[in-house]
Amino acid sequence: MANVIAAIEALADVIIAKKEFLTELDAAIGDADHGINMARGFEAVRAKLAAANPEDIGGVLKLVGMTLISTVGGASGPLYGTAFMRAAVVTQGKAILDAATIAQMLSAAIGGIKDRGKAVRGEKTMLDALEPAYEAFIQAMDKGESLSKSLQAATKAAADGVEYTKTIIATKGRASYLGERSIGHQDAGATSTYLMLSALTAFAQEQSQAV
Amino acid sequence: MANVIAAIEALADVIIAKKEFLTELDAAIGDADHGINMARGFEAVRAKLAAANPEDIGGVLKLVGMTLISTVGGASGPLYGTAFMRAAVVTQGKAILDAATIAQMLSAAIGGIKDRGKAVRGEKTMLDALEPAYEAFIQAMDKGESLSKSLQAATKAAADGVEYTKTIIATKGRASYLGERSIGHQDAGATSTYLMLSALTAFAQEQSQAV
Amino acid sequence: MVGIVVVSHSAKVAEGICELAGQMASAGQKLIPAGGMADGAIGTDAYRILAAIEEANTGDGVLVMVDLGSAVLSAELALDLLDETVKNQAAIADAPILEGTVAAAVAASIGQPLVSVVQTAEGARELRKR
Amino acid sequence: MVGIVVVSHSAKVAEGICELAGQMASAGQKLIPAGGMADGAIGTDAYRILAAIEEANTGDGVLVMVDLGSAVLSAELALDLLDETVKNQAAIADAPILEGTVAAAVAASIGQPLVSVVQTAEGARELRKR
Ligand SMILES: Nc1ncnc2c1ncn2[C@@H]1O[C@H](COP(=O)(O)OP(=O)(O)O)[C@@H](O)[C@H]1O
Ligand SMILES: Nc1ncnc2c1ncn2[C@@H]1O[C@H](COP(=O)(O)OP(=O)(O)O)[C@@H](O)[C@H]1O
Ligand SMILES: [Mg+2]
Ligand SMILES: [Mg+2]
Ligand SMILES: [Mg+2]
Ligand SMILES: [Mg+2]
Repeated sequence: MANVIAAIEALADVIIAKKEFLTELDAAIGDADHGINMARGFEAVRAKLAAANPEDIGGVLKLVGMTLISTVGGASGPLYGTAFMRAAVVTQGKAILDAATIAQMLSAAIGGIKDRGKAVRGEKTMLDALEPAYEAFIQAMDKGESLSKSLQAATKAAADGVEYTKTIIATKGRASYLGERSIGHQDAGATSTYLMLSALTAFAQEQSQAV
Repeated sequence: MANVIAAIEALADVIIAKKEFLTELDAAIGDADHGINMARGFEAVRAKLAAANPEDIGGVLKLVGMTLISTVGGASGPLYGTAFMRAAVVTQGKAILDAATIAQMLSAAIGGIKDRGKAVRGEKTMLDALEPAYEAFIQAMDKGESLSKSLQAATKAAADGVEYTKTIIATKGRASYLGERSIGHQDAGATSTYLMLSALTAFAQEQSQAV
Repeated sequence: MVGIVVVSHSAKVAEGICELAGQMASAGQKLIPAGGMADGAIGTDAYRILAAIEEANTGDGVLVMVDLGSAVLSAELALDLLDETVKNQAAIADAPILEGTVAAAVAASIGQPLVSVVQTAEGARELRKR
Repeated sequence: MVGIVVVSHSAKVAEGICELAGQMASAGQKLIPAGGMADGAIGTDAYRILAAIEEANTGDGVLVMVDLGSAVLSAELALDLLDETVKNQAAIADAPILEGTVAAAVAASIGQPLVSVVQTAEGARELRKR
């Protein structure tokens, strides 16, 4: 359990560290709050985790999801909130975060985001980072790569996804108000997804080296 | 000038006295504020008139119109405000309120209300009291009736107009939200128009008896 | 009477709309604002919306009015978090938040059922202003 | 940049909408609330609207957003009370007040002319919420 909580703390660290960057990205084509929203959410997550004692990974992720839902405030609140809640369902009763579990979590998270936001890939959202990341992760796993390497591949795919969001028009969320003018800017939500994946990857790497 | 100011004060008196009644009428098919609105407006008119020194009838009426515009708050504010402002235009430079002037004022007021509110007779508004009142006034004058008698005829027609509003559907203003359910209720604005005309009539009668 | 919940990113907006609609509504009409975050920040919070829906429901169902895109996401999430029974009695209107709430408050106040209240709210899109 | 005036019967609503739209707007965007009466009562006041229009106008014209019927009357009266030049540069949108203001603020912020900003506001009627 401890390492799952530590992983979540790693996500919180990067989001809080990149608060201003994420807000600036959102300022260009949205309402200048994505970093503020996400940092508020993860500050609350930190506080909740410190106070609670979840029994399994599902418990940790449910706490994260519920906390994000009630503290983030923007579209990313119900979206990431639903993602973590769905990931919680597939990790109920689990205590160890192995590659197969991570794959299930990512898949459940994507399903949650799609159900909630009704977006598909190519609409300039977090899905443009998360879906390719999931696919790269699965592919690497299938090739027999280590968890750490597979996460690296996922993070790389997410980074490419963020780049890709610069080239497309936003058709979901606030950036869609700008229509064609949203081209040239990277999506804030895709960026926060990438940042969380990269933090998870770095965390997994440390863990694997420590072992 | 003094008697024009006194006439306005008579209007203020009746509106303030009937504040609750007018509000109740508006509660049934509107937002329960017509009496509050009008009383606030005429309280302000009283205060303004006490402080100002208008040079002619036009000056008095302009002051009334401007004050109603900035203090009434409901639809009746711009409507009665415009009515008084238009009546002010036709009484510029005048100091005596004779029958011909009153006819012009009423006509200008009706024009103002129609321009502002884009309503016609039969839509369950103040026009359903004011227009028949004007017509009855003209008719009585044409028959050679006294000013006082002509005003009585106008007030009677306004009262009938108020009754008529009970039988029709509101198609302008907030009561139009109720559609057919507005039938059976008298219009608050038509009622305040009637009340002002009746106060003016009573005032004219007193004046004529005093002379 | 159908209860009404007004979900806005701004607490001021949600409260103000409830005040305006309340002027047109009967005394018992539930008009519950669910605006902003618990700490006063701009945003929407599905749990606050959920609580507002429960507060607004007197058994005849609840109309949920929303302002901008992400309020819809939070409102839909709130419905998903609700008991199945309450969830089936709640509807999110695809309607302009202020104009729809005022029109819906009138409809709800005269005892219209949820379907009609939703229709009235959504019909407010067609109200012309000039 | 086209300035925007938000006329509501409720001061809270007008302020809240300006805050929400301000999040989506560039720093220099004028978003002037004209809500409620001078004494805080619910209502609209043509002179307050007039002052707001003058404050919002930086030379590129002003979009006036209104909530309910009587706000339209007050806004139109305000236009009639304005200088002919300013009057010709101001337009009242037939649009949902919150949704239209947010969309118009984005359009105004990117330098669209008044006609386009009005169109954007009025087009907000077609924005679907779900
Ligand atoms: N319908 C949607 N589906 C998926 N992701 C979305 C959707 N709408 C918005 N997003 C994501 O949410 C991000 C914005 O989050 P945030 O700024 O916190 O919320 P808001 O836009 O409400 O202010 C966007 O950059 C985008 O990635
Ligand atoms: N477009 C209109 N034209 C003429 N009179 C109108 C119009 N709209 C409303 N009215 C009148 O205004 C009265 C309501 O005034 P009031 O209650 O003070 O304003 P509000 O309806 O804005 O609360 C109605 O009873 C009706 O007589
Ligand atoms: Mg944002
Ligand atoms: Mg936001
Ligand atoms: Mg009223
Ligand atoms: Mg009113």
